[in-house]
Amino acid sequence: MNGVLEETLTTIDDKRDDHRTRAGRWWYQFSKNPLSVVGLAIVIFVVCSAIFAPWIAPYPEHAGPYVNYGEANQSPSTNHLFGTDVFGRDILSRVFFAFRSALLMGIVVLAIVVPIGVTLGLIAGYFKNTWIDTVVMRITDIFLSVPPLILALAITSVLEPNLTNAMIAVSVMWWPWYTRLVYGMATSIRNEYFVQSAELLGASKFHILFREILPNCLSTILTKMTLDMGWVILIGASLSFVGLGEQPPKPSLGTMVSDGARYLPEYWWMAVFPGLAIMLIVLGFNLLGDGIGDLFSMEES
Amino acid sequence: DSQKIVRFTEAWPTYIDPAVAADFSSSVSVVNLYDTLVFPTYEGEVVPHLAESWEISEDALNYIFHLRKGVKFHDGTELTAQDVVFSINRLLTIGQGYSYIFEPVIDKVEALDDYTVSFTLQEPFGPFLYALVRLYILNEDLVLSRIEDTGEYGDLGDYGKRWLLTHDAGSGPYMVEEMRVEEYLHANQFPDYWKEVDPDAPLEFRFIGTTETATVRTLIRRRELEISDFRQPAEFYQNVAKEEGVKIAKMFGGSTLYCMMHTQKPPTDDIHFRKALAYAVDYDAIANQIFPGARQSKGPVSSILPGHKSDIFQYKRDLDKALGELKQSKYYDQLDEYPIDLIWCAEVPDEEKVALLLQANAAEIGIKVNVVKTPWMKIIEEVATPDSTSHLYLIFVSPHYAEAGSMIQSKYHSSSCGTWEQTEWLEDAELDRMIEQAIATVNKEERFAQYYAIQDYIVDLCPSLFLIDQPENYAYQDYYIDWVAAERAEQGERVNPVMGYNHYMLDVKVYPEKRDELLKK
Amino acid sequence: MEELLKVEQLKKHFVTSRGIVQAVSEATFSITAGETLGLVGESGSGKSTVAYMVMGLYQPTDGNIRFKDKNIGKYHQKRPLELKKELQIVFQDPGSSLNPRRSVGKILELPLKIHRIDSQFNLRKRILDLLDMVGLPKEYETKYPSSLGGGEKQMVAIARALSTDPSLIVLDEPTSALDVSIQAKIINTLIRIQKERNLGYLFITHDLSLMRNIAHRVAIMYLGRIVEQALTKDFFETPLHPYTQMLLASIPVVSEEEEKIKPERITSVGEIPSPVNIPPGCVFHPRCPKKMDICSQEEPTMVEYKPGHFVRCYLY
Amino acid sequence: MKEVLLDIKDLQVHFRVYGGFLKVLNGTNMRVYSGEKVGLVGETGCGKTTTMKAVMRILPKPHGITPEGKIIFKNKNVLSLKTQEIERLRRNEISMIFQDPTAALNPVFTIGEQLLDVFRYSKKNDGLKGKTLKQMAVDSLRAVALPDPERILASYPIQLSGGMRQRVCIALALANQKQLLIADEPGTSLDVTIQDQILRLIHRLAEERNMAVILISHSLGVIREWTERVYVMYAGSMVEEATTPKLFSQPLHPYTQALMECVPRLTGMKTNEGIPGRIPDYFFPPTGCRFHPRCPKKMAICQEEKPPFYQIDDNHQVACYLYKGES
Amino acid sequence: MNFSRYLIRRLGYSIFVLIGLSILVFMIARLVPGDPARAALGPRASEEAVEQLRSRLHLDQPIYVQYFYWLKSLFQGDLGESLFTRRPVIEDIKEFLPATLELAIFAGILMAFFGILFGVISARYSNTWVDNLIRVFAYLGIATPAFVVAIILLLIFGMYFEVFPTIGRLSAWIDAPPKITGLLTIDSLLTGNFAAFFDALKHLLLPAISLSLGGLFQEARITRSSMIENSKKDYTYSMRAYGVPERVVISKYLFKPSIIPTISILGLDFASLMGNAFLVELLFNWPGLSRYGINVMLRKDVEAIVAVIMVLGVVFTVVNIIVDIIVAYLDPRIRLVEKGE
Ligand SMILES: Nc1ncnc2c1ncn2[C@@H]1O[C@H](COP(=O)(O)OP(=O)(O)OP(=O)(O)O)[C@@H](O)[C@H]1O
Ligand SMILES: Nc1ncnc2c1ncn2[C@@H]1O[C@H](COP(=O)(O)OP(=O)(O)OP(=O)(O)O)[C@@H](O)[C@H]1O
Ligand SMILES: [Mg+2]
Ligand SMILES: [Mg+2]
Repeated sequence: MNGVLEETLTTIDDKRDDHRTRAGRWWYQFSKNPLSVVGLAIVIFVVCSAIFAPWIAPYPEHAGPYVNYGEANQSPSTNHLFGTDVFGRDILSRVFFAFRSALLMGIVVLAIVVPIGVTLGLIAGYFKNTWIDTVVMRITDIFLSVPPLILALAITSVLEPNLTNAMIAVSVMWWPWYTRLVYGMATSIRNEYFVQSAELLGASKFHILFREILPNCLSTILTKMTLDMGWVILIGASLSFVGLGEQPPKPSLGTMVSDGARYLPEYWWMAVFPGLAIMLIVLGFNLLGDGIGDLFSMEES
Repeated sequence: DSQKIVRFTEAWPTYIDPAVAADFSSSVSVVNLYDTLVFPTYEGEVVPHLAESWEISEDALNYIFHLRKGVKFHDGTELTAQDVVFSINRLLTIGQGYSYIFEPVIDKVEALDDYTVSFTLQEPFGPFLYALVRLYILNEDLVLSRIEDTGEYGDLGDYGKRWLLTHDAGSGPYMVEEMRVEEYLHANQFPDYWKEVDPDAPLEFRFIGTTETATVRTLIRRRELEISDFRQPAEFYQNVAKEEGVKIAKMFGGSTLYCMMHTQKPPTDDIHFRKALAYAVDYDAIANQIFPGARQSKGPVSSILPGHKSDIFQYKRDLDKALGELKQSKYYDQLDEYPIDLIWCAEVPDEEKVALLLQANAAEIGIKVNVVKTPWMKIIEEVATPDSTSHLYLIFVSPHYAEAGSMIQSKYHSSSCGTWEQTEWLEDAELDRMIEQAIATVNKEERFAQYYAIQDYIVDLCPSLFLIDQPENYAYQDYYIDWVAAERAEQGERVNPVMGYNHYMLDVKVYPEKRDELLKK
Repeated sequence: MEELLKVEQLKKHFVTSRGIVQAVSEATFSITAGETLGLVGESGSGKSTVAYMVMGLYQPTDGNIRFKDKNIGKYHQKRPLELKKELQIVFQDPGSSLNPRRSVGKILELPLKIHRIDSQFNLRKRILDLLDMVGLPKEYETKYPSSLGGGEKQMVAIARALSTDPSLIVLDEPTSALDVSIQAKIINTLIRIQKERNLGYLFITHDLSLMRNIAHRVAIMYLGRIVEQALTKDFFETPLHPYTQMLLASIPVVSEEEEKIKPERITSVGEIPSPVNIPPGCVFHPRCPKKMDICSQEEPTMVEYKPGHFVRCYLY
Repeated sequence: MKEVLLDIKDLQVHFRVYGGFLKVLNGTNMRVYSGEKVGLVGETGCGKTTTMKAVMRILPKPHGITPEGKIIFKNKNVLSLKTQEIERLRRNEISMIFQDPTAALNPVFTIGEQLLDVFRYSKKNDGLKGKTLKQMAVDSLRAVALPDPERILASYPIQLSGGMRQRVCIALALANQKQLLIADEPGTSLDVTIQDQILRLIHRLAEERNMAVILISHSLGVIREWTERVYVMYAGSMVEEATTPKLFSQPLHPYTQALMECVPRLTGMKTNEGIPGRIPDYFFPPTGCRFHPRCPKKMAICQEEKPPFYQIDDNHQVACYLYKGES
Repeated sequence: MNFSRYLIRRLGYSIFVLIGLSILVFMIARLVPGDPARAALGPRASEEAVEQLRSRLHLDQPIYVQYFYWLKSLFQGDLGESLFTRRPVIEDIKEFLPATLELAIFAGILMAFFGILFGVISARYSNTWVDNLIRVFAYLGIATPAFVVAIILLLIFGMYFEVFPTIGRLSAWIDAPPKITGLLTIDSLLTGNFAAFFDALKHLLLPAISLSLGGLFQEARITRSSMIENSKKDYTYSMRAYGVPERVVISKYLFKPSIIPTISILGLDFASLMGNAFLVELLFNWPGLSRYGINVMLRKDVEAIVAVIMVLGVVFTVVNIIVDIIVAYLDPRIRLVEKGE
């Protein structure tokens, strides 16, 4: 895979001939759509607040096993912008820290899922109408035959409920989407003449899969990855909503929502703010992903 | 449809088969559907019920009960001694639910005639009459007619278990109208009940299977719920009490919160380590801030139970002492190598608060505690073997019958190891002997004296942190229902110490007009 | 002259869910070094299928393909690397023959690397030479296909085909997607390179006027069969097969002289039938203005009307 | 004097794209007399289809705009007609055969549904109903020499061959008695023999109905064989106009000449180097004469100002400064 | 005819997928650490009893043999017994499935109907304020997890305004209609019990909206973009060019091809809807299969988990078949062209 990376980098590098203008044009086109810029801003905000949580959270110690019943159940105020929970912990601080596990979930899952899914999709697509295609794609179909959330719930529940297992379960459910996506592209790209000429020149399978076909899928994959960051985080939040994700006292957005939901309607802030935080992340990645997707499709046309 | 309905919430699963029922929500249902030979009073005594009178033999091994005549089951047939025999046999055969109370003591049960039944015990069992409140009488003919052939009880098939999951075969004041698993149990008053019933008593009750706070909250606000469950967080009660006509009843029903410590697993196998923890805990914070209205437990037995030793030693928060104990522990130098897990039950959110507090308290003396949230079913599973059992468990325990012996036995006798009632794995032969002896003592005073000794012994052993006696907090519609248990609690009187009996529906009165009044506002 | 490629009784049937597609039923021809064989036919007549079999993208159902006297009628993956070096192809669609994610330099480098044509140090020089050969300036090395026009792309594809120094190039309608103004340049380049390197071309097209300008010999395909084959000159002077005549008559031309070459107006009727349901007898008879009874009964065989001029028709 | 049917005057069409406009049509002029067959020839992407879409007022909204110019059809400016008027115009006066017959047929409706709708709305005022309409549809398919019309009516486009689709498109376009038919490269995507049939068919139908035809093609041969008068288009404007024989015997514009040179001849043995370069980028089109970057005979003035049409004789005009003096 | 061949192939394929799913689920069930026989009998059971049960459950056999026994009992409708309800799982499913189906179907209808409606409006008035408004809502709607929507709806309409019930399927004081289909709305209509019908509808509304919102806006977006894309296609211009009125062009020639992509992703959206039902049923105390599913999952009630997933797999497969049939019906390109051409 190293080769692919190198290839991609050099691809970018080769395009340096008009690097400045190109980057400028990208930004120009990207910023044409204000929603994409909003998305980018949200994502940057979320990522930064996750990275710098210990410094920007007003009460970093509240993200851990901290209790202070004297301060419990405070409504939003200048001291506690999002109020406090039943333990007297500052919800804003906990949200910042919860971004960490949310992003971690997204990154780890995609890091597992994308290489596997993409490779399988490439192989199945390239060997279309052979037994390899049949085996890979039928397995993919089986995984896709049940809503991913449900199987992920089932898998996490039979394992120990914790963040690692949640990531494993979501990964198990997620790779088929990449396989199917890449499969679709690979089956059409492999019929392109440039792939056939590479074959006729005697290029290796590896070269054809990863250097001829894959680079043409990258923009779509990248777009999907951006969107999926949001979706994986959402699935992770759903798992922790029923208690199958990150375990307390570590903050996680889903758990905060489900715990907070007990105290509706009086202590609405306990559920509503973490809920909005999930929405914010998903929204951010969605907007950004759409922006990137538009950008790529515009580049291609 | 009558408006004379009482609705209350509780956690599912609920088993209304008396041979299976044992937990709170099941007990609450069963007490209303079935009758027992004797009936527990609010004062902790038992009075005649189906049995009008009884005789006890000299050696305390034989009990003869004379049954009331003319008692009808819900299908109209008469309740006879044979049904009593059937019920105890079925309970013992199935071996679930409350059978553990009777299993070690009953030798044989016979119907002497239609209205006389004789119980022969294997050995003297002091609290036998108190235990009998857990023997619910089923309609033998009805059950036998509902048996499904495929089951594990040979000729008896499934012994009617499947049918009894959603139906009753009792003679109690209420009969099942509809039971929807995981949703609700709806029961109507039995019109031919043998006892006189107050006209204001509810004509129906509906047990709603949820403890979802938001739902319960809404239902109360809309007057669609008369009595809440007691599993809600403190915040719920504070808020709901602001509703007009809603009151909170605090009932000390014998429920006690323990932090059980595994006495066979390092480092909690070390008594000094355990005592260090016992001195580190901030009991006041738990009793005042997390469970407002609770009180720190006095020893291993709930202070409401007859037989409780009221002047027993109490651990108090004292960090110096805690450190002192810790220094005596053999693990003092290697605390880092022994992180301990503290399990709390996912279904009881307030336990998390306790868990976090204990974690913080332990940290103050340098003990690292991992807090783990675990669903109830999983707790039951993992405490089955000493190896899979974790160090600490936060668990509420209630007595099965109204006497200190119930709690001592079910909590600390080695036979309860492997169940959720004892995750301490305290397999102490001396203690077992003391408990067996006390239980077998028929004379009440003598028995209680032995109970006191046992309580001291346990406190000294410090197998558990005796955290709080928890009041069961119920939000209820004070404006339009009269609820005996709640009123007694308000007056500071005892409530029924036998689990479930505070929900005896005949002790509730409903005034639908008043409800309408509230709704109009 | 040295015979490069010899194709005998080539046949290719595809099994599909619609039935058996008889894409190519009979193709026999040969190409010598430095010669261009033009393969002409309507869409769906099986021209590309023949080309793909030559290249090894399809395995022939039946028949022989010999290259420099070696049987090569097998799938390309089983062909030795040296053979791949000898045989190259330029595809119809310039848009898809170059990988949009690879620069022209990289594209041209690939064959050089695979076939170890030159040492690492000379690679770049080779690439520039290739660009020069097809008349592209050397800056193109760093460009990406998206910034090239259709003609330029096709030039790069030709350069790539030339890079391994092959002896035979299959050209599958290399200009049909391009404008005439661009086509002219490509054709010229191809002719020039052929002369320089004594290359053999299998040139596929449906444009007879173009054929006239590039091919030494012409073969006409109809529904999977070669129905007429001749030297270009003979072919245009005396088109024999009724189909050939119909084809010639249909060509729109731009000058009076050309008009004169066209056979007296044979109006075209009907469409080429589906290769799944091949008509019995002569496959052209449903459209043939000169059909006889026998035509619908038995398929005619190829006859040599005069030396080097073959035709598959009962008229001769 | 023939009656002027369509007069396109200085038409400009721009497409809004990210970051600006594609200035595709650059002052196009064209005139069509009734009953006449006019050819429009030019390379791919030079704006032929765009011009005709502007005439039909079916430029993509909101991207395609016509900032300048007039399209006069029978003394009315098409560009300023109201929706109903333009619909009436499309129903009764002008029709168009689309370039790609596959793309022009809705893939999810049967041929019958589409054909019947066209009849239904164009004949609405005549109060015709079901049966008659069906009969008309059948007849219209017969008119374009399609065998077994009943079956075709019930078919979906994918069930037909390319040639059949092209004929269906013609039937659709000629559903009503029209005065002007715009045929956008009919049959180009098909084989020569089929193309020949299609062109013959259009020719015949036009003769029968006395329709004016604008035949668009990038093949000079097609234009020569089927039209009377020709416009040569390059990069958004007309560069030369003449009667067909005249243009082919004496092409004047350097572009036309070069184009003519490039066409391979059946007579063979004449090859040339083609026209260097390619069609300009409409985002930054060249100033002045848009052909100048490719022109072998360009002069200084060519870069500065767009050349006007110079009338060489009665039926020949050319937009090139080379002929400035000759008009 | 071609269509029936398409159908047969589609069904055969579904059966294959379901068998594959059963293997997958079986493997997940075997992931559970520990001995199922021991777990079923509890710690106090004797070793012989455990051994006996083990051989009764074929646990002493190789895994593939176990699988076939399991599959066999699955076909006989024996899904094992739930540790949680202590009933045969099949009974539980019969009891809980209709509630989930009713909710999912209702939400699915909301999703498809309003999704397409909003999409069409948005495309029709593209780049106006209506369109922008819908698009902003779409982004928010898609990004908000169903359980957050549910909480917000609960808070506003259930608790603050108290206009909708927040628990269960029917109010306690309303007599449930007799069980015919198990779907309360339909049963009450069939029996003419309108009070029950409206009450059931009221109960359905909030959970159904929470479930449908994400998919709804997804559908709206797809409809919008495919309408805009199709409006650039020659075939819409051609119909205009032949004088078909704008209204007809849009409502017929543009609409039909444009909703094909919308409908084909309905299956996917329905999947995420079913997934979200697991959380939303919990919040609304909806006595459905999904809430049951969560409960058995939290309790590691393996037999029940497996059964729930299989049942949902079947439901989902059926939905996909229906979607595919509708799409094939609408789109002759799928119906008439054989695969692999
Ligand atoms: N892989 C394949 N599977 C099935 N049928 C095929 C395949 N390849 C080609 N065919 C069929 O074989 C016939 C001949 O195809 P081929 O591509 O060789 O024609 P062609 O003469 O090159 O046409 P064109 O001028 O359109 O390129 C066609 O009917 C085509 O549908
Ligand atoms: N909707 C559109 N948006 C942007 N650009 C367009 C649009 N339609 C056409 N163009 C551009 O306008 C130019 C002229 O296109 P047009 O289709 O009129 O050419 P043409 O002469 O018909 O070519 P062809 O021979 O390929 O049909 C092209 O460069 C094309 O990219
Ligand atoms: Mg071809
Ligand atoms: Mg065009």
